[in-house]
Amino acid sequence: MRRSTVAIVAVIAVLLVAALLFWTSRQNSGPDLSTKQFAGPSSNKVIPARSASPPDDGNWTMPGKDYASTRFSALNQVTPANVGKLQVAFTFSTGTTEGFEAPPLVVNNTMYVVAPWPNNVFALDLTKPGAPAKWTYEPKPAAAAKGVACCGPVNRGAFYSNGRLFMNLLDGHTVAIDAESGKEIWRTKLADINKGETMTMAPLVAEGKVLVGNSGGEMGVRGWLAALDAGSGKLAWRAYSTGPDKDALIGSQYRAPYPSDQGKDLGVKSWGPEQWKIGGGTVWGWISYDPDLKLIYYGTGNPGPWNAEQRPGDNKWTAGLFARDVSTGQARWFHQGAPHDLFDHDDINETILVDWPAPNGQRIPALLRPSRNGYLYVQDRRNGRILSADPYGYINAYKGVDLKTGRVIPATDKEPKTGRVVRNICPGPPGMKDWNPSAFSPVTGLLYIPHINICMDMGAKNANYIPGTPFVGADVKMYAGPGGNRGVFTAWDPVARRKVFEIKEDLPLWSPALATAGGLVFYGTMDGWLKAIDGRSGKLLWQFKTGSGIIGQPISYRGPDGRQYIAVPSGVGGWAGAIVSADIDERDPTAALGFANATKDLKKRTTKGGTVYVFALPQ
Amino acid sequence: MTPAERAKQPPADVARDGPKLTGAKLDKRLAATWSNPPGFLGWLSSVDHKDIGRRYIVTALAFLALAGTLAIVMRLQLSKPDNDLVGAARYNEIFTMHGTTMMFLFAVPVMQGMQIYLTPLMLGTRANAFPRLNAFSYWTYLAGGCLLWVAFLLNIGPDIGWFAYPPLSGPQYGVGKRTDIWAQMVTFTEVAALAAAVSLTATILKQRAPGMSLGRMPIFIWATLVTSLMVIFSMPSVALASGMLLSDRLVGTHFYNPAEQGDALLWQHLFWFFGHPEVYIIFLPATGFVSEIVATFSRRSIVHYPIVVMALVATGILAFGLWVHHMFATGLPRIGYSFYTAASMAVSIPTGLQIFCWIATLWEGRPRFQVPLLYVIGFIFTFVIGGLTGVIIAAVPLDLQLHDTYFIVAHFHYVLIGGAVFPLLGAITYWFPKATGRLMSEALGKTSFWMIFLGFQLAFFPMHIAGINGMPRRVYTYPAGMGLELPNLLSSLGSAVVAVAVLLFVLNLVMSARGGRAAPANPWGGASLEWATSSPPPKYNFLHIPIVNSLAPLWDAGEKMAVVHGLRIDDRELLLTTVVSAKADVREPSAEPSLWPFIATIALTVMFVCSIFSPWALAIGIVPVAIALLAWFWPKSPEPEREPVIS
Amino acid sequence: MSLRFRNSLLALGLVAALTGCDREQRQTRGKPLAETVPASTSPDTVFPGNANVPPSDPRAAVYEGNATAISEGQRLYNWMNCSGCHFHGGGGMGVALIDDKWRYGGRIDQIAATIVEGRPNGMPSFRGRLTEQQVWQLAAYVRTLSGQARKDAVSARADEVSNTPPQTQTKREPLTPADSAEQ
Amino acid sequence: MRRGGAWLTFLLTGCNGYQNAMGGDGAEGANFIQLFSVFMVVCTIMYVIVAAALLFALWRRRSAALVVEDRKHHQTSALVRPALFAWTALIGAGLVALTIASFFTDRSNAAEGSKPQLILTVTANQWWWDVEYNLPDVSRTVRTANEIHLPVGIPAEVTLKSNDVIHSFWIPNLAGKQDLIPGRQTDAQLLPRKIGLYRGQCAEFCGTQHAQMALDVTVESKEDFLRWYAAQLKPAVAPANPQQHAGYRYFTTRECASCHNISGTPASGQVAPDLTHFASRRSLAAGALPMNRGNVYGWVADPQSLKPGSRMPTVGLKADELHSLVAYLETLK
Repeated sequence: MRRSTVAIVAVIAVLLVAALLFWTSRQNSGPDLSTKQFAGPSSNKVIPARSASPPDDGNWTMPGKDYASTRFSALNQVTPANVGKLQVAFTFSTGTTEGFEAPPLVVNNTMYVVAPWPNNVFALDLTKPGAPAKWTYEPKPAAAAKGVACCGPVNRGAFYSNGRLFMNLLDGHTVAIDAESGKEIWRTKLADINKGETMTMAPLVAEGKVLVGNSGGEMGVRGWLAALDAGSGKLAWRAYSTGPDKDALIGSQYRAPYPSDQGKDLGVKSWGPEQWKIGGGTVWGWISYDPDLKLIYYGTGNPGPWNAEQRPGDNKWTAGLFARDVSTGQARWFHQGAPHDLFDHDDINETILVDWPAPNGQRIPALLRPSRNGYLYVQDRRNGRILSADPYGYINAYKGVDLKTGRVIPATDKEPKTGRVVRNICPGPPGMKDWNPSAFSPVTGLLYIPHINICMDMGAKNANYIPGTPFVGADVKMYAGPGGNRGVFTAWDPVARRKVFEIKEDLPLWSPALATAGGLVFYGTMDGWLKAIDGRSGKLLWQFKTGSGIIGQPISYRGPDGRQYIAVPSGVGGWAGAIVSADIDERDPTAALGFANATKDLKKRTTKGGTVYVFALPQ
Repeated sequence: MTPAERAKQPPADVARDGPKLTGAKLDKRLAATWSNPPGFLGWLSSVDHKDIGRRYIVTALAFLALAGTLAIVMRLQLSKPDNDLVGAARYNEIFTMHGTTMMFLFAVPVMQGMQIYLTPLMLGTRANAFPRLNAFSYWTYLAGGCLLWVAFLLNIGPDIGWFAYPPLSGPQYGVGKRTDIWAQMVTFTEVAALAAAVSLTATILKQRAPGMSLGRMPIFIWATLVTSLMVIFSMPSVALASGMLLSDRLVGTHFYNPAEQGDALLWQHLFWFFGHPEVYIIFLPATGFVSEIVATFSRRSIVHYPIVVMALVATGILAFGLWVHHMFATGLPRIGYSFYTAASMAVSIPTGLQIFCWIATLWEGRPRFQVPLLYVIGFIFTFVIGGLTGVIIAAVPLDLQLHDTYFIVAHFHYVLIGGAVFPLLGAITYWFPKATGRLMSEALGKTSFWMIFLGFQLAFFPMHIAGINGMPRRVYTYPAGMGLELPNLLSSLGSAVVAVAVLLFVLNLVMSARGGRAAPANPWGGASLEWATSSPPPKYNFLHIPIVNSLAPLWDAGEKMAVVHGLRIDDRELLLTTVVSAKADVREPSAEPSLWPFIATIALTVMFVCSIFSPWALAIGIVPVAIALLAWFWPKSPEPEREPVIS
Repeated sequence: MSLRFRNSLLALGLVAALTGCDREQRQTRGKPLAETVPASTSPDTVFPGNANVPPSDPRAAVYEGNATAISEGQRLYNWMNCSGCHFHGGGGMGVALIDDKWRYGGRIDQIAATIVEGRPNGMPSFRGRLTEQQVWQLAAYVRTLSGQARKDAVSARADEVSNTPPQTQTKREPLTPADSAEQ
Repeated sequence: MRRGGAWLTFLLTGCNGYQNAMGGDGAEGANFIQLFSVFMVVCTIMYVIVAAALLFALWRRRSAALVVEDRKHHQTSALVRPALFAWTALIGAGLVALTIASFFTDRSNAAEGSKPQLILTVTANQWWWDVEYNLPDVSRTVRTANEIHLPVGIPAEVTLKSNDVIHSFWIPNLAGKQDLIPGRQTDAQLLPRKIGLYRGQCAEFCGTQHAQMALDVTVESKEDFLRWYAAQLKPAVAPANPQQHAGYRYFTTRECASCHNISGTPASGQVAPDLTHFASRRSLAAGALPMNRGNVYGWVADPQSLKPGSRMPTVGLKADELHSLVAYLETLK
């Protein structure tokens, strides 16, 4: 053995021992990091809403990580200094090749992987080498449902609560599974695929209610959010996004912050006769929950059809944000992000619940809402009042947000007209940011927004309504916005109301972000790179090319061996990746609602897949 | 010395006409030089303007007969409400074919045919300028007409109306190849009309007999000059429009697609920028006929010749400022409409002046009621109604009601039949003896005139009422009880009378051509140069080129007309004169008969027809066209054999 | 010109005439064929046993390459929301139709069967939602998307936002699986 | 002049039709009659002058001989020149007068539409009219097809659109025509002055069935109009008996619902005429047939033989389906 080799081995050994010591000292340092450690009450930093973001136990039980939807892991073993050494710990293939959006959940040394259609669930035993499956759950949803899923037969994840996994099936069922055995406990049918309804969202469970909504805003369905009893699966309440107040569960508690959302039966009166019955407003995105106020926050989808000339009026309660009482479903307030939505600017994006530093030193319970229309709203989550609304990317479809009325001001020259093309509308139908959520790190106080920079040409046309078929009425062609990059990763300082840094990504960013207490931020790209960047500077520190494009949520958990792991689903698809996962022919620029034009090159850069990659630092 | 000799002493070693070489001897030599090669190929290669003009006229009359037959079918269909003689789709094809044929294949070509036939004769020259281009023009026209009618007979004829508004004629709603055939037919006729117009313009400006200054040109020549210039300025517009339509339909461009920032109205602007002048391209030559016939049959020169000429020129210019009055209902800015109303009304001033001059000429002259003059009288009585209804529909508030109704149908038939076909029939009767050497039967002629005149009024006057009673154009049927039954029945009866009358006219033509009374050189006592040569004229037109000293050379100079000597007899040679004062300028060789124009047309036809189906046809098809053109323009072999001069 | 040459020219002209008539024949009511029986061609191309291949549907010839049928199909393609899933042939919720992949066969009768019966991975059944004639018209139009129909019977584009290359210029994609071209 | 106009009207049309430019039942229609009368009088005068001069000229020195008057054929009598001036002045004055009259009529027509109290959108399709009444309260929008109702004396503005090719909106009794052009938006002003039933028709060639693309126009008192409007706002009545119910079921689950809308039922097709109050209309198939049981039967059973080329397909209904469907359609008052 040569001297140099001996030296290297010695150094590695020393380092390993040091790391082990460091790790055990962290392990023994009592309760894990909580948000309090990052910012005290007197700081003017934004901090996650305390009751909604309990201390991190190393698990990842819900897609948003916590009720505040921070997607922040307080694990800090992986740091900017050592992230370069991350390596694959194990991988797991789901055997599907549709868009893989669902984050794996990790609870008590078991990883739960939810696959896209046919929505199989795999429980992986993390305590054993190679994480073999403990059980597999096959719900066998109807294949026909794939035909009415606008943007790929995706699933956005399950929710773990109280020994059960709750999830939606594409064909309109919500199921509860026993997390130990994988046995189905109950299955409730909520949506009808023959009307074009599917269910893709991840449920949120709070106060014993499983909150789920429907998808199909492009199919002329009527959107709703339903609450099921977590124990029995019985429907507790259902709040429709259109129609009379009694359907929308708007009652005496309702206090809208702005006049245009006030009034009786606006869900009927802001529509042409009967149009609300097929008016969209589906609930397919993210729900946050404030345990103090007992309020849930969720957005409603676009009104249908896309051709806005066919649905005069404000089209309540589509494309807006609801605050509801979790136990009764009664609406508390509503704010419409896109009244009379012109461009498919659903408002279903995540809301991140934070405590906002007010000028007087008080803390306002607020929410951060990086909206699809391109504005980052900061709103008082008690009453919906807008504290600030700033564009976080290039917008020309709107001229700004009127803080007096709460309404976004549309640019008249970008208003689509039937039978005419309107060019260069920014942002396009996926908005500034689609469903893929941002992460908020209390360590840096920054919001990390993975979003897109896509504009479009849009030609509206008359949409016909046939139940179970699309109800869109638009020809759309998307393409890169100014700068030519289709994706942007923006770090946003919500207090200073400015961009701290941005990373231009060539392909659209369709993966959610993950922030860790180590000061790192992870996100994936559509050509398969998982990237780790420095949360303060945006410097790329590490990247790994997975087998397929990444459109799923990276998570971080603590393994049974005490190490911090990073897991990411890799499997291109969804709306942006349909060109690969649905074999779209790129010669048709309007294909996949126009996204095909923006991702023409994707077929050359990635292929279908469905694998979870798990990374860790070397032992 | 004749002006020609003054202009340039001819080289002494070539055979030329002269005082010593005249009469039968000269006739023989000239006939040999100017006649066509023998046989069918010789017939195909003819570049003689009389052959080409005659072919143009006969072909155009054949198309008139075809389109007229369709008119009868339409009138049968509309003779009673809710009729089901022809179905909706077939009816749409029929009226499209009727309008298209009448406008593109009859009216303009027949006028150009008359012009091609008469212009060199009236100017006193042996051929027209660019005779091969002229031949090419005819073949191209024939090809375009055949394309349209063969398509119709194969049930792929157009069904989009003669003005083919997109998007109805566009790729989505214009199903199959019907519209492409229509649009390519337009291209054919545009090429043909432009070629003929160029030839006519050059002939008029450079080949007038010495002494025929612009101020001594017959009115008909003025009308020809103005219309030819109008063709040159207006036809490119429609050629462009139809080219864009074809490209929309064939390769999916978006000129007329509003969904891609094209505009359906772009077509209307381009089309009517051509379409309105086209009406005058048809009408002005007819006023030329009228002026000639009025002068001859009143036996005096036209009163206020300069005013008539100015009126022609003014009409030609104003015609380009009226096109928007076809688009009053499209919702363009209202204030702009006022301009076009004023312009449309203003165009009636020059026409009014012409009418004044004709009436004054009759007033001052000694009118003799022979068939040509009868047609002129019928023309004035009928056309003035059309002109006045034209004033009515120039007013926006009136047009918004009357536009696209049978009132308009009545209006433009009064203008086009009354204003152009009546003079044309008069002109055919007038110049028939010149062309054939035989006179048409006066009795048959008068009978058919009265039947046409009265039948026409019966057929078209009730259409005014049908229009006001709410009958839109281009409907294949109408419901009972709207006050439309009687007007339509009368119209149908009237059209039957016109049809019989036209048959009589054709019968007269055929019978007279076979066995009509032989005509002398100048049967009507006309004053212009065509009456100076024999009837029918020899191949070379004039034994000697006459010299003109007045507006009415035959009346003023009588038998003793001065002539030019010194043009070659062994080769086709013309005398060119200066543009304004027509002083002898240079001698110019004239092209020999050639098959190449015909071959070039075949190549062009293959290219155009194939380009309906594939854009590559343009790239590949241009090669044969280029070869044909090269051969066509290939320089002549060196000087022919010299022979001694006879002088 | 020899007599034989002239005769063959005449024959050629006659054929041209007939094809012309055929191609743009307008049928507003459909042929009096057995239109009440839905098209039910099997996409299968393997027939075990005595290889009793079913005869092809006589309606196919009536609609295939007929300009009027294609044009009506183009309209219905939008009206019946085919374009909502398949867009202008590139696909999305539905499969791409301008490419050369035909899961259930690319012949006009197979496409008609797919429209009527629906297919298990999401293609809805339009049985009873469209008349037989409309189904065939749609199938005739769908054939044009991959360049299967005659170029002189198709429409270059519709009056909408520009999308695929004009169908008059689309190159004919081979029908795969190859056996669906036969029968 | 007014009396002259009325007389001319009678002369020209004989009767006052329901689709007649001489109806004059709207403000613009009345303006038309007035201006048309002015033009007719002036034009008649001009025509008489021309005809008289021509006849006199012909008669004055008619001759049968063919002799050119030697050396005189260029001479013109002294009278011709002043006559020319007079004639030119007459034409000029007449045209100026007519142009001005036309201009002011046009202004007056434009002024009528400046304060509309009722706004409609008419969208043309091959070959029918989609009609929508637009109120500020969008939920009280009424959608109907191939008919418009107007309250008398109330100015209405019609926004005109087209879904396919160029059409032209023409109700001659009320106003002049206005084209509907795809990709553009035009408008027409209607101010009906007389209660009555009128008919409008497409006046721009728009394809196969251009001839059968009509519009029933009802001008009624304000009260009647409001009553009609209120009735139109209601969803369709529910089927009452088993036969109607069978028709309802057929309509909402089969071919019909792919294109047609009936408010209050699951049938929400958007590409064909709205049939919510189908049976309350005067005609069917865009004015092609009067509304009666026989025609409804004929139309539903075989539309392609009644209006060939129409977008309504011949479905091939069985007898019981046809009976029940017609029974249901007849309830849609």
